[in-house]
Amino acid sequence: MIPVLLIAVPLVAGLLAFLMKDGGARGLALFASLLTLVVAIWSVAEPNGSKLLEINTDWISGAINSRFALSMDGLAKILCLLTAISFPVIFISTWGEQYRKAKNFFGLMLLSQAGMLGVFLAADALLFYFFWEIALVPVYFLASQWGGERRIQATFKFFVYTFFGSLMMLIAIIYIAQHNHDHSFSLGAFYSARGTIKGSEQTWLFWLMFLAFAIKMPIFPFHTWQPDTYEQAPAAVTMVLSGVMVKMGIYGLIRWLAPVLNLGTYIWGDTVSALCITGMIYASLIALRQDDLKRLVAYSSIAHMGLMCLAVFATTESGMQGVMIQIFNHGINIIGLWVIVYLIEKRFHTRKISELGGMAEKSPALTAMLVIVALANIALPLTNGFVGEFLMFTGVYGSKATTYNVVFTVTAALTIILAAVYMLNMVQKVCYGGANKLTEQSLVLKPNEKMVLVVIVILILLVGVYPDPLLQLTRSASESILAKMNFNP
Amino acid sequence: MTQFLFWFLSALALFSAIMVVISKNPVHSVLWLIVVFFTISGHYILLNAQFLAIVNLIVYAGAIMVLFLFVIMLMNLNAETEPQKNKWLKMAGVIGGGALLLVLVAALKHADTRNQLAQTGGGDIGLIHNLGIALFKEYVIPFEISSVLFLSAMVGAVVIGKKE
Amino acid sequence: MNAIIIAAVLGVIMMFSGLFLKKSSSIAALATISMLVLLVVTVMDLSGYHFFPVDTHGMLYFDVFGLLFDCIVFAATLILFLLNAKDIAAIGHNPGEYFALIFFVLCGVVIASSFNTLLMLFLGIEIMSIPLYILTGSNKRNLKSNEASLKYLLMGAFSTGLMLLGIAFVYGATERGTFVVDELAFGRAVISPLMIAGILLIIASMAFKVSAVPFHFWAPDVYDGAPTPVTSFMATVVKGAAFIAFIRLFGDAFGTMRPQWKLFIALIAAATLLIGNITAVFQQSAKRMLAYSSVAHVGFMLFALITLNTLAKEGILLYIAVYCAATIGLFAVIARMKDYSFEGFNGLASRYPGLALLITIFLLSLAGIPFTGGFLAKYYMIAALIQDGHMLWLVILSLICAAISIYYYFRIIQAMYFREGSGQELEIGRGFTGWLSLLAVIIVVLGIFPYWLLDRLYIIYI
Amino acid sequence: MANYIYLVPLFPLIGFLINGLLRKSLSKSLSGIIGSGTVLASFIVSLLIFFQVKEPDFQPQTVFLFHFLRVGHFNIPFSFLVDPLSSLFLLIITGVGFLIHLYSTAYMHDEDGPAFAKYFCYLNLFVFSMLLLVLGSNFVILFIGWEGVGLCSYLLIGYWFKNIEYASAAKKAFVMNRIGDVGFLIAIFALIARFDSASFDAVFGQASKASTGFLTMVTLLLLIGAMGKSAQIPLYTWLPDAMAGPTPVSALIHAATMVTAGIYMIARSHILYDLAPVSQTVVAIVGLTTAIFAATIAIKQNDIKKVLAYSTVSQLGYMFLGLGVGAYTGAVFHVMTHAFFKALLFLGAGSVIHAMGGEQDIRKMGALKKHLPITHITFLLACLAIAGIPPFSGFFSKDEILSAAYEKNPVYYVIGVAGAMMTAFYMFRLYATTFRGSFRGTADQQHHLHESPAAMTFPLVVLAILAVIGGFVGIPEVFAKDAHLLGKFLDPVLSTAKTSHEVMPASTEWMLMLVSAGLALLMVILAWTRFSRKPELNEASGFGKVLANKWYVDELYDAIVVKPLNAFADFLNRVVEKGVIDGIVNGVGRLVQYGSRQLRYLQSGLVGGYVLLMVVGIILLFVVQLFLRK
Amino acid sequence: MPINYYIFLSVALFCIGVAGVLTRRNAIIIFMCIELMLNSVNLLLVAFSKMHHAAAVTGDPNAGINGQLFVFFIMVVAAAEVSVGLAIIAMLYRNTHSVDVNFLNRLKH
Repeated sequence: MIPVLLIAVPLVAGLLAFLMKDGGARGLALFASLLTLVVAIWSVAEPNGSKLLEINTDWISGAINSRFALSMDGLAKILCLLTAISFPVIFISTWGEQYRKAKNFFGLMLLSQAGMLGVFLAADALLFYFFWEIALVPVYFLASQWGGERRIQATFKFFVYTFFGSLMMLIAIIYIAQHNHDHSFSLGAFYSARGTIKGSEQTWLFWLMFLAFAIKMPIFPFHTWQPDTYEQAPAAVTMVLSGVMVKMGIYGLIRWLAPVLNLGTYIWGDTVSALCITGMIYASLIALRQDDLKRLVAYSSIAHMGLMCLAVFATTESGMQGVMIQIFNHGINIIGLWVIVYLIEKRFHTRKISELGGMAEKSPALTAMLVIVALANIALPLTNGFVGEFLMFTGVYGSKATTYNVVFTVTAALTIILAAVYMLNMVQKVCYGGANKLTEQSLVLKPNEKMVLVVIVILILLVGVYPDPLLQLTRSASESILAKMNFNP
Repeated sequence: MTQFLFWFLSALALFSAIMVVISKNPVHSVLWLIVVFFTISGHYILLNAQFLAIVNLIVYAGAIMVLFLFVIMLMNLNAETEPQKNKWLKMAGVIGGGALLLVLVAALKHADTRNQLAQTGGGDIGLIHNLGIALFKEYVIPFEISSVLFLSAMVGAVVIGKKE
Repeated sequence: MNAIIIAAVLGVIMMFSGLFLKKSSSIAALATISMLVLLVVTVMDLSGYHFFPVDTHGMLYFDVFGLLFDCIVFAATLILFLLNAKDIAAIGHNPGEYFALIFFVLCGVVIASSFNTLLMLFLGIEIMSIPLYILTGSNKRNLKSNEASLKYLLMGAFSTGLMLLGIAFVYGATERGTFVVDELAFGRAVISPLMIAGILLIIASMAFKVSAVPFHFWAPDVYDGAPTPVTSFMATVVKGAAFIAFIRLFGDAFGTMRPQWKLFIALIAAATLLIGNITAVFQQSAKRMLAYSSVAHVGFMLFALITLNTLAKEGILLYIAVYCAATIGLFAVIARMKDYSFEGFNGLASRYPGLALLITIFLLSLAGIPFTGGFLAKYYMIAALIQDGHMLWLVILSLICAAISIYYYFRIIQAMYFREGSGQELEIGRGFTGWLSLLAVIIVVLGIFPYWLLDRLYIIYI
Repeated sequence: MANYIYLVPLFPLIGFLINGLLRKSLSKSLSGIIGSGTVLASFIVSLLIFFQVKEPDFQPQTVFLFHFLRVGHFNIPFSFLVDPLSSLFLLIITGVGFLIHLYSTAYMHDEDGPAFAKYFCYLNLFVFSMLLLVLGSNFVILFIGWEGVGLCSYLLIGYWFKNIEYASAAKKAFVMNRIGDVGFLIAIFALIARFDSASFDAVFGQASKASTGFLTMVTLLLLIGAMGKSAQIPLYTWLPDAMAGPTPVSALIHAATMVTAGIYMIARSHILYDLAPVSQTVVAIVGLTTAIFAATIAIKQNDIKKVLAYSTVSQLGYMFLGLGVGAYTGAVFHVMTHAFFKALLFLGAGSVIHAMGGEQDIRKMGALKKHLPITHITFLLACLAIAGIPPFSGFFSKDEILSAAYEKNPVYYVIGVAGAMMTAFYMFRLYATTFRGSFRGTADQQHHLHESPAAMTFPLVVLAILAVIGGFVGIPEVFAKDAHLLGKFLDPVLSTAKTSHEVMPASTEWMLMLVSAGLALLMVILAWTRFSRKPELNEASGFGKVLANKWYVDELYDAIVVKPLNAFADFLNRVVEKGVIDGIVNGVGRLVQYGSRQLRYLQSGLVGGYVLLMVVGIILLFVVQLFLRK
Repeated sequence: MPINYYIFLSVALFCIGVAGVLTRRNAIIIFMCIELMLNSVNLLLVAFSKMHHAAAVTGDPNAGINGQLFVFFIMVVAAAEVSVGLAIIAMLYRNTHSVDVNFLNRLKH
């Protein structure tokens, strides 16, 4: 019931938006996204296992045997909550933006929201794949239509790259569906597949599936689509992409790969972890040398996603819970960063760090927000980032799935330092020093912008100080997934 | 006698076929092709397929080849107007045909049919009586359906040939 | 049997329609109505109303699979007529004849989908081909059309020769000398080299008919040169029929020898996917790009032939249905465009937003994006191959090619939506858009509920 | 009372929120009152708690507030630990903190309203974080405070953000702290992995079960954290730069409280260090090296705050030495006395700078004693205290550390005394150059010289009193039995630390005291006489130049860490990312396009060519059948 | 006659036809070569038909007759094909005054 509502509200509103006038579509989009948020909050309030959180009806029978099955556990709830929070935040923060053919813009935005919610809710692999792609297509159109100079090439690369990845995943999905005991796509059947799929098969199946998630997250060295796309996409779309969409990758990993191909995950854990860590350090170092705010944030996101992926492979409770809460946190933080970058670009017409400077003098409120969000991004305690990263690192260190846990932790921890370096560098160069010609104009936050930033800051601090409700929300999901991942050689 | 005729007809068929291909003048090609059809009809007679032998002569050598000849004459094609093909492509063509022959022969060399015989002389399935009965009983459907083929060929020829 | 007879009769009617109807639009209308009649009788045939209880002496064999296929392609042709009947009639001075030829082709289509002996297969394919040679060349003043026609004719005849040699070999290799498909493999413990040689030659010739690499070279040129509605017809209905014939032949006749020929089909499929997709990338004209794309799709359809399992049988019908829908839709638009290079699409979305959306749906379907039928169609093919096992390399290759295909399909989308352009004037009426929308709806519905179509396979009316 | 412990950090938090959110509407005086008042309130509560803790029957108490990280098998609550050690630190933090807040209300008076409020907002946040640090009942809460104070340090160093140098100094401080923090974090991960808990009682209770190797690793990692926070070699270079912040900030954060967090943390986890002798030795050596190294640099500095900064580094080194040799009480004792006199010194310096209109170079000062009498007196007392002249507080605490060091290894003692001598020397060089001799500044500055207002002098006086008498809480055993009140007070926490006094003969101890005090006195006289008459005004040369340039350590770090890292990052950005990784991705695309362009030529348009290719295709099929399938 | 003789004869004729298609540029000659290929197949079919007739154990009087009927239909189709083909070639000749297939390469790449 609730899952259907969650998908239907943005879906229907999105389709309606195409038929409306531009102004009406904007209002409808905001209304629909707020309504979705209400439903999402309802779902969080509903206890796990409640009948309202499930739906399972016939879909494609016959030779395919796939069902329209949606269900919500803690993990799905937290992701739906993130998605549901993100969209109103995005709409409100970019409220003043004038889009050409705005109704199409909002329609597509809502469709992508429906797709992403579908990804997080699907309890059937084929359905999951459907939503996986359907979330991608509107984003492609959004980025290509309303993006920057090189939008067509950049977003096309993004589309083909991720599409390629998902096709590889499709192979794995079909293979697993055909080789589990009741030849079905249901999540349960997938979870039982380990009994019938041999280790040698799991080793290659793992990569087919992982490729899709690795490209989406993205994990080094599959990340090169990301900076370009973020740079070229319009602000609202970048927020969707980095705030929610990349979480699809990590979600897929947690839900559909690690517990399903537990042996493959175990065998390749070290390799993937090494990739993750390489990527974290690599992206952090590159972020150090970026002059474009968007690219800097993009690379920082790569580093953070690497850590999340690493923590999944640690196969520990704290790591898993850390990932789950960090999914939420990272989404909030990065949207906050994008909102600020968007405001800066809108006001000063540049994203070049070297052209900015001294913003703190005339725009103290924005600076304060930027500092808080940046600090959350580098996981300062009592911000939400710390909770996630601390748990994840604890998990990695305590991992029994690898013998290199200490090495992994220590090398990965280097990024804690590097993150501080590039983030504070950015803050310093953008905010501090004397004001220059550009930043002499003050950037007064409009009420809508202020509201969004305040909400983000409150979320950052709230989760940072009292994360327990979220941790308890995802606890049972984390335990059940870990129980399935567990593999004793 | 049969042996001799077989080898003679075969040799003649092959020779004429080669001549069809290498003749510069299209009219000569047509004539050589008619020779091939005659040799093949000869083979049919050896195999006691009299009906086909006759039909082959009437339809192919008679009707079809005359049509060809007609068109060639109509267009006034001769050795001079014959377009010359690039030597290399010609070579490639010959090699291609030869290679195809080679692989086909290689594939069929060890065919388990090599000890079987094609009955020459005897057997009367090739007689018009038997063929006719079969054609209008079991094969009546394809027979009727081939009328559609002719209809469309007719319509087509009209459509294409009609002056606008 | 309904369809064969009615199609032939309707062909004859259309042939003479020119005598009574002077206006080409009324001929087009008559053709459309006739097509509807043909579709209805075929659906009735499928539903158990056989009007002509003819004893075929085992020459033809009607089953649900073949009849359902007939219904699909007839429906496709009907929509093609609804969209493009005017354009067909406008090709030249003989509108009635053009429609007559199309009905004759449809007669061949039914035969090709219901043959039970190699003789009927041969006849069916020839009945499909010969009118097409003419239709391809029907734009007589256009040298491209002429050229396409001659190329098609010469190569088609050549491939007929190959097929006949193959059939002769197979005939020689059978135990008792038979052309009946069920009996070809009968009686021999060891598969004779003659049989294999025959199968290889038949593969080559059938691959030619469905335009699989390396026997596909005619297709881009012919599709490009032929009048657009004819291309549309050829690339969908005729190709589908050839495919069904291919599947019936290799499923029923040579099914027991599958290990012998599976590898060859797989190699051909791989080559088709690679060459088709890669060559399409560099095309500059949408029509020619679609020609290569239709080659590329054959690569996927061939998976059904490799595997021949339930998934494959269901899937190939779905594939043909959605492929027909999308391709007919696109060609219908191209038929109305003066400039069908990619630049011709620039800025189309701002001028015709609805049309652009429909084109996008067609392209997404061809590219295989979920929620369009194209995805499920490809899905069935891949699933069939995975179920068959041992051909994972082909699966991966095919999906890499699917990713490549995004490149050229999306060029049109990019041109329509993201590139600036005045957008050319198109003659597009309400009805045209309406029927296109119907196609889009079909594509989407089949992409979500394929069983609305495929369930027909399992409902047998006596 | 201990149950109300949450009030202690709560007050500054409220102050922070009020000042932060309402900074535009609050008047300056109101901000000042809120800022200082909240800390005063905390101090009062701390005092009450202290008196409760002082009762002999008091048991350390853990106050649970709420669940923080509750994950599977481990549970890190947000809870506070009330015991002698934390209550002592509470007093230092809130007490000294309050004085410095008070001082700031006058010192920062030139700032405009919002900036003034911002200052107090940061300062309150700092006090809050520092309180979390010392109150936390587990390593995670400690770490929260740990990074929190780092953040406040960052914000306050960069308080005058318009100067990009200051902002850089702030960033440097944060990053170097982060390096240490990573060590600390990894230690916490290791502890959690080993003990499934990060709480002090659980970890220390099970510590003896762990292997020495493990404990050595953990303690060394903790040491890295402490080195960052407490500015020890090699992570000390941020502290001198941190003097960019307002002077009261330097007093509070970079002298009295934050930088001693490392000492607190090691003292807190002394049970682990006791079980890891190797780490103890490392701690001692790090401390000793830092003490002597920083002292050498301090000798040649001319910026009044830089001298104090290096002095702080050096004194922190002593505290580490104390920790390393097992004199935990001594180290904590020195933390306390150091808080008094170093805060005093900084505030005095602030007063001087205030009077000089922002001038910090001592070469441009001189003869300030008559213009700033209170400042002068209090400064002198502080100098005496830090120099270790009996009976000022510094003498007692330093002596306790040095005698413990002697007991451990006489070499430590010798070097320690050498450092102490240098301390006396450079402090009186500073004192003499600043307050004695003749005034060397501009006439304009001379005209403006004035004693600071009461809000500034009051804290000076209070701190001066504390600096003088603070040492009496820890009178060595040789003077009087059971006079070491501090030692007794801290005994429940630091009890396993062996106290040296029981084993060392009284005569030896007397001798040690005499030697160190005597040599210090000698240096005081030397420096006093030398620099009041003829201050060092020229640029240093020769070895002095090396010292004046801080041994070129910053340059060294720049050359071996910063520059290579940037170059490497550039290489990755320009070559690897654009060329290799993205190059491959784009290359695949280009390869397809190239393939497309080439494959097109197969489509020659010639029927003959097509048929030939078909024939070749058939031949290939047969070839596969004939040759490859067998 | 051994059936192999017929097989090889037919294959040889067929390949000569193929070679003709490959080497000639005159559309009419190419078409004739294709007819040659068809005739070789016809010969083979008749030979096989007689082979099966001879091999029929039961003495079925009509054994192998289907081969010959097939040949009949091939002739039918060939005739239709030729009529259409020649019409197309004639049309082309009308438009271009050439029957050179290489002249026709507007459609390529």
